[in-house]
Amino acid sequence: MRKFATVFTIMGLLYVLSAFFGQAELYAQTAGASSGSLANALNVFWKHTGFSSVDYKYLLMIAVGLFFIYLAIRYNYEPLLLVPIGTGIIIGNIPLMEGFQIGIYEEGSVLNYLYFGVLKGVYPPLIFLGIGAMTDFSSMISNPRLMLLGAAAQLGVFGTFIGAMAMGFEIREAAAISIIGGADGPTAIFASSKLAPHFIGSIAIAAYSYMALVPVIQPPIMNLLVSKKERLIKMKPPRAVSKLEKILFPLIGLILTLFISPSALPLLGMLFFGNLLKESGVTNRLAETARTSLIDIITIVLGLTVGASTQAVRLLEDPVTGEMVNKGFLTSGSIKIFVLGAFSFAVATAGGLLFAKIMNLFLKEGNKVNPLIGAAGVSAVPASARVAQQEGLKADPSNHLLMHAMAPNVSGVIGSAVAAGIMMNFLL
Amino acid sequence: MRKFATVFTIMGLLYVLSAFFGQAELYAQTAGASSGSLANALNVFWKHTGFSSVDYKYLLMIAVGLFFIYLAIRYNYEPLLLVPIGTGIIIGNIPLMEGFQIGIYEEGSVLNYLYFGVLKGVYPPLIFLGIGAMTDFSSMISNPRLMLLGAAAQLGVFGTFIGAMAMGFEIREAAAISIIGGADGPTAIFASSKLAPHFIGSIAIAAYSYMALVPVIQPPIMNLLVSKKERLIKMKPPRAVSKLEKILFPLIGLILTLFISPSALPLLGMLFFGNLLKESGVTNRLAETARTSLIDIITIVLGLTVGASTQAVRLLEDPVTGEMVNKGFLTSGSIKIFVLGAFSFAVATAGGLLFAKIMNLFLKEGNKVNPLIGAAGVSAVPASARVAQQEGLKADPSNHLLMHAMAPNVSGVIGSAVAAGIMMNFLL
Amino acid sequence: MRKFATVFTIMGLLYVLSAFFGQAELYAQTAGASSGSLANALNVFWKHTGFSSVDYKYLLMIAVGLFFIYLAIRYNYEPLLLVPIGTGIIIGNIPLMEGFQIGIYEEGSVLNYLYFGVLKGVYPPLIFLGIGAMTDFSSMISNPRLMLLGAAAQLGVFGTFIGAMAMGFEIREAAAISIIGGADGPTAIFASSKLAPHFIGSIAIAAYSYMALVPVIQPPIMNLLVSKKERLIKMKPPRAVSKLEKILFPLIGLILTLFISPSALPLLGMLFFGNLLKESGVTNRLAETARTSLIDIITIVLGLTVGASTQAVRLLEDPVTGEMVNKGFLTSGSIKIFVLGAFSFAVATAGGLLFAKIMNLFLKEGNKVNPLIGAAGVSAVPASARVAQQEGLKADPSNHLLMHAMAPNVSGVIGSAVAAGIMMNFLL
Amino acid sequence: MTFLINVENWEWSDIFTITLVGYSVVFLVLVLLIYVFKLMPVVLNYKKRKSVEPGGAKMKGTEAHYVAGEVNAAIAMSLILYFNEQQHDDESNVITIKRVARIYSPWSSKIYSVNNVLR
Amino acid sequence: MTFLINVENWEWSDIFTITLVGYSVVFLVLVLLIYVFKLMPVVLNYKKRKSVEPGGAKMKGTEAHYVAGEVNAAIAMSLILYFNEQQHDDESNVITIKRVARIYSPWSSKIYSVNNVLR
Amino acid sequence: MTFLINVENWEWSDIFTITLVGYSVVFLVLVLLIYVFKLMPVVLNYKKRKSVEPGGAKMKGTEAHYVAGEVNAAIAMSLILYFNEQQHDDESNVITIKRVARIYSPWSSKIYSVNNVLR
Ligand code: NA
Ligand code: NA
Ligand code: NA
Repeated sequence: MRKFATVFTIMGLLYVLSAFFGQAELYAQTAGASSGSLANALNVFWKHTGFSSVDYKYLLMIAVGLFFIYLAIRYNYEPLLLVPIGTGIIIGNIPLMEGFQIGIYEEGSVLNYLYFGVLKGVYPPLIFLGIGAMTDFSSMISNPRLMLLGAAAQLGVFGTFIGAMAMGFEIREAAAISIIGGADGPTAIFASSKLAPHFIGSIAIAAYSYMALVPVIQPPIMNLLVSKKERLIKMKPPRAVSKLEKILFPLIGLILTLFISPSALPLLGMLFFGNLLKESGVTNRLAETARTSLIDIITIVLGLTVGASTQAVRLLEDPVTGEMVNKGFLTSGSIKIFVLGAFSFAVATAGGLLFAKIMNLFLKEGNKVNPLIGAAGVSAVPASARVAQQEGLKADPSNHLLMHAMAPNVSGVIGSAVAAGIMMNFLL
Repeated sequence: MRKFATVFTIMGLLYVLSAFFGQAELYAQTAGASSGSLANALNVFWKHTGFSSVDYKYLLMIAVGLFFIYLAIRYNYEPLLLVPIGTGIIIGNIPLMEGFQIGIYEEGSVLNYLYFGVLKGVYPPLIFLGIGAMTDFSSMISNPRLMLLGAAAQLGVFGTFIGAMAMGFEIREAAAISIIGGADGPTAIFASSKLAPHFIGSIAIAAYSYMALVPVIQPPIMNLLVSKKERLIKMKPPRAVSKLEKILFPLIGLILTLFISPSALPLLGMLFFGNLLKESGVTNRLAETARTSLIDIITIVLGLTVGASTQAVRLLEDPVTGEMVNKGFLTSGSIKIFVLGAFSFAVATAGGLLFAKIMNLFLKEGNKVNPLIGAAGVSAVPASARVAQQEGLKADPSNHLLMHAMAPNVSGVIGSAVAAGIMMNFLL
Repeated sequence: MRKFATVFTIMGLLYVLSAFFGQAELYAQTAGASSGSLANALNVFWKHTGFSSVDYKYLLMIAVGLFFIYLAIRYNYEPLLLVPIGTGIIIGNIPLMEGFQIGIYEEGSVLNYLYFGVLKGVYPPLIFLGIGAMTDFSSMISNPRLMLLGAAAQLGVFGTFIGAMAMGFEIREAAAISIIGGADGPTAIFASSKLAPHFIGSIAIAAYSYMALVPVIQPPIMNLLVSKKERLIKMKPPRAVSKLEKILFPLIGLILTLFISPSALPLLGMLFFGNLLKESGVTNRLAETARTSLIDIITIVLGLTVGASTQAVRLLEDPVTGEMVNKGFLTSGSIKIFVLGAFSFAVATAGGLLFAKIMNLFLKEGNKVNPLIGAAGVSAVPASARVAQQEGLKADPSNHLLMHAMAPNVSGVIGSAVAAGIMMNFLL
Repeated sequence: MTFLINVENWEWSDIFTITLVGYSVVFLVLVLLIYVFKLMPVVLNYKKRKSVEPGGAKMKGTEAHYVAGEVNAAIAMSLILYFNEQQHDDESNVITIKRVARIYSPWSSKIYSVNNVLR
Repeated sequence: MTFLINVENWEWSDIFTITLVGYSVVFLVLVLLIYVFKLMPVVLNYKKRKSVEPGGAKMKGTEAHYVAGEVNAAIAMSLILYFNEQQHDDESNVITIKRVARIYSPWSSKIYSVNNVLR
Repeated sequence: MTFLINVENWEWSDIFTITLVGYSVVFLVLVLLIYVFKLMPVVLNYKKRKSVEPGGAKMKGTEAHYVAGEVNAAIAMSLILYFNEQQHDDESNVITIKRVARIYSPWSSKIYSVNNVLR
């Protein structure tokens, strides 16, 4: 058997090598059109393989994709996103010959058709529909003042906006990048599809990377800003919420938020619509489909194409100079975006924590807020709420903050969508 | 806490008020471009809010949307449609600034992409696929003569056509409006997408409103036309139907109806295809998906966008005069459509009832038809069949008409699709 | 009752007959525009019916569609495909008047929108995603050398390519037709959508027909080529495969195959992506949706539209001569494709069987391969693997080959996708 | 293509014609279906009887059918009662689509750990 | 439409303005929501109390609520424990996605009451 | 891009070349996969053995594997019997919409009979 396989492999390698040394091409040129068709064929084959145009940058990106998948499987970090995105990164970085309708940026290719929904911002609202249909807003309704923490954490967005401007980004790019600080994937993708489509890949990947790393990023900031004594604050258990309140919530939320920030309509309209389907009690089959098949299908396609859009090298003609410039993923822009992303998560966390401390200045004893739950205002649902819970348990093993942390956690989603809407209002 | 929130609210209100009094704008104009950026920003923000361009008409429509949702949740009237449509009405009537790709009529907006399937008539056939995959045509197969009642009730369609012409509609508009009398949402939406796209919203909402009100509309007409004695007629229980007959039904139905009325192909082709998937016994997984995920996804998107297409005010330039005319929902056209809709349901019901009475003239004693089931020919499945059952029970608590009523009920679906096909044949 | 129905039927027949004898038309012409509107209407109605333009060819195709459905239901031959395709054939061959946006080839029709995904090759990769999410590659991983059989069976592809050239097809058409020999529906549809879109229908139907007939085609070739003694060869049970190997398989497979044959990216990328979703263990809900709702929805739409694309007669203007030529299904091209299809399945089977015998020349006693499983290399999963099993049992009722046959069976899928990629490399 | 009437300058006679022809065609289609389904059991039974004949009196014909029909009627009644109840009930228990499925971990790890989707 | 700033020649004052206004609007929206949801139970309870009054002391008010809240907290805890466990478990048994689902009520109330989809 | 041959005026030598190269590439791809999967268990076992060594003789190596394989074969046999039965049965009871679901028969009859999707 081994002999056998060996023979074939050697044959194959010979082909490849002959092509590699360019002799085939040479031969084809000299020998004319009719003769030398084998060498010609091998040459064409070789040119089409990924090996012929491979570059260390592509291999680097493939390694990144594999690393994402490793993180997802080994540590269970956001697997529903990191697995599709990681696979997408690999697929998007197979070196291709252009003109054969395969690559994601080539019109008429399958990936390009699937990417359409990302580019036009159609997928994120559908994801929000599903999220609305699976989210229970009870904890927010029962203790509305905690929503302020979700607003405060948007400091991450606006701080990053200033930071991105300082780092030299164009103003719309800066706005798109700033939404990473909202720690909501669909919102970030939607905003960048409108404000800076060429950065969708980088922004999405930064957002999801840091969302996966929330358990690593937040605890040190908590240690820095929240005293031992504050950590021990126990909060009253939230009151139960009636069915009617749950039904009214999406309706009131919809009308109120959209009147103030209509640009958030695609995101918040769908979020509240999904929640109404869930809470109305008469449309369960629609809610069920929205939070299973529909969100899954969109997640698969969105994750894969967002990943595939991170082509390492993408030579485009500069409209001014006429030179070919690399507008791919591995450029200084992406690196800056990753730096800003880390910054934005830190600022958002600090914003939530500090605001909780400020709130406590105004609140009576026994009614105070445990500052730890402020960190949950960044959203990254539910990872940051869990971090708050775990840090709370470290200080007092009987102090369960999860229920309380869900309120800022969920309101952070609304806050980021509103922030993204404002950015679009000002800059589109 | 209260103090705290108050401070913030007052700040917000101050912003809003300052913008409201137009001083911001004034200031921005006088102070030049570089200074006054805060006033300028507030002004831009204000202009984007729904408050700046709100009109009592939008509020009225939002109230209508809320009322639909109330009906659905409180009285369980067609909740799978009224909840999405109602939410859509609200979303479609948030007053928007144009040019930001948010509204349903703006190219490139998410709602516009989702609305595409309505405008091109793609969603209704997919709904029919799902309906076919969940409908049992047994009662119709076992007692085929009852299909005549489903044909007779199409009097509602043709009567409304004449009525709409008399009320001054353009001829294609009249044809689209007439299909309301078919009491089938997808058929009405499909026909109006082809014949009068600007009326899709009004027609769909009229159709679904009256379908929800069938239990209110039909009983008085029954009282008027069906005597006590006729109500007591008992019908023979239908015979059992073999599996083979159930398989042959969609195939024969498909070929026969489409040869006579090919324009009904998208609707009836899909209906019978779905039914074949269900009855073949070898494609259950496809039938299962068609009647769950697929129909649910389409229902969500269709309901939402049809609702959102009812923008109260929509100023379009008149091609002739060049003036800006309101082509939105709140125009005399919509009101006339609602009047015609009520008329069409009444005529359809009467058509079914009277035809049943005529049939009885030709039928032998013991074989007669209870005229009440004629009303089920309007379709509005299964609401009108249930009305027949309930009215039958009032006269004789042991006379269950439901099984019998399902035959005209289901054949009414086929009848309306054929009627819509004929209209398109003549007028497209 | 009978009397009653009779009256109506006679009325209807009278209409039809009057139209049929052309008198209506005549009358309409002579009587002017305002009078004679009834005759005119009947004439228009008649012209729209399928009866007016029916041709024996359409009826023949409808019979073919019914026959497919019969095979699926009666013999359970590939019902998930033959039922939708059969129904599609019927729907596509209802004779239509053009210009009313009904037919699959008319822009703006519902069928045309659904067909878009076939024409652009979007559906086949999504099908492969689902297949990846339901396929267990264990048997291939545990005995990798059996993959060679899946490669050998691609002789069917390349043999058919030569055959199709000999029969006078244009070179790209020949390449598209050759992929029938891969015995994988989605691959064949994808390749023909790129290489010869006008043959999608014929190629798809040939591929699925012969895949359904694999239990009929393969045994005689096995009898011819495999001796009784060879059939008795028992193979060692395959070793168990670890979870890690299963996770690594799609990743390594993805990178390796796509580097060598990037044109297979849409198909193999999706196949391995689906398999990774399945095997990663952390994305089960995505894998579940991919192998249920998603693949079902695509299967329904793909099957229906591929079937409907087989319009018997389709008159198109010849670009050169300006004559109207029939480019429909019932042309000599389709017949040749069916002949080549049968040939390709036979060659592929022979290729697999003979290669297994050649392998045995190199293998030690006790390690030999039962040549029967070579036939499974054609893929047509899992039909051909079952044929190998059944033939094996005939010779020795204790010799279960199914597990072993799955390895070439599954690797045949990869082999065909690579072959299709090469064809596209050379000829696009 | 073949426009029947002038869309701008129609006359009432055209309208009535469309109505008449349209309504008749609807009847035509359904009457044809009626005939087919009246004939079908006859044809099928004929074939069946032919193949069953040697075996004996397997089919009891219409009576047996009516029995099955009674069962149907009973089912229908229970259904109607079920629906009535459902409709008048204030807190309708329409809920049961429960996929026993904990909907675990959606998008962006939005598990919303505290969501009790299945109330 | 109404561009606030020159996208090419922006000034830092513009950036800070956007930041200030934007952050304030986010607060504005959520503060309004807070007021609404602070008021809502008051309004609802008022209506309820009015309709319940003749019947007697049916509601025990806030205390009863807190009990339910404790239950919530317990659920939350068990959830967190569950998730933690899940995360550290190597072979997670996440599988259970079964639908038990009666398929009731389709489109336009097309319940087709008599359809016995689940035979 | 790089057209190998003139699509209009091709020669048979081109056709044979495409065939030869194409078929070889298919083999090349699968042969490479074979080498990888021949090597993989060696590499993985090596790593495992290194980490297990201090713990003792945990792995019994190939023999243990073959046992698992026998189980597979048994499953395969029962499956084949099951499918045979199903196919020859006249009124196949395939009906039961149970998605409890063996995910049977996907696309192009890809039952992948041995796939144990529901682990
Ligand atoms: Na957020
Ligand atoms: Na109807
Ligand atoms: Na194959």
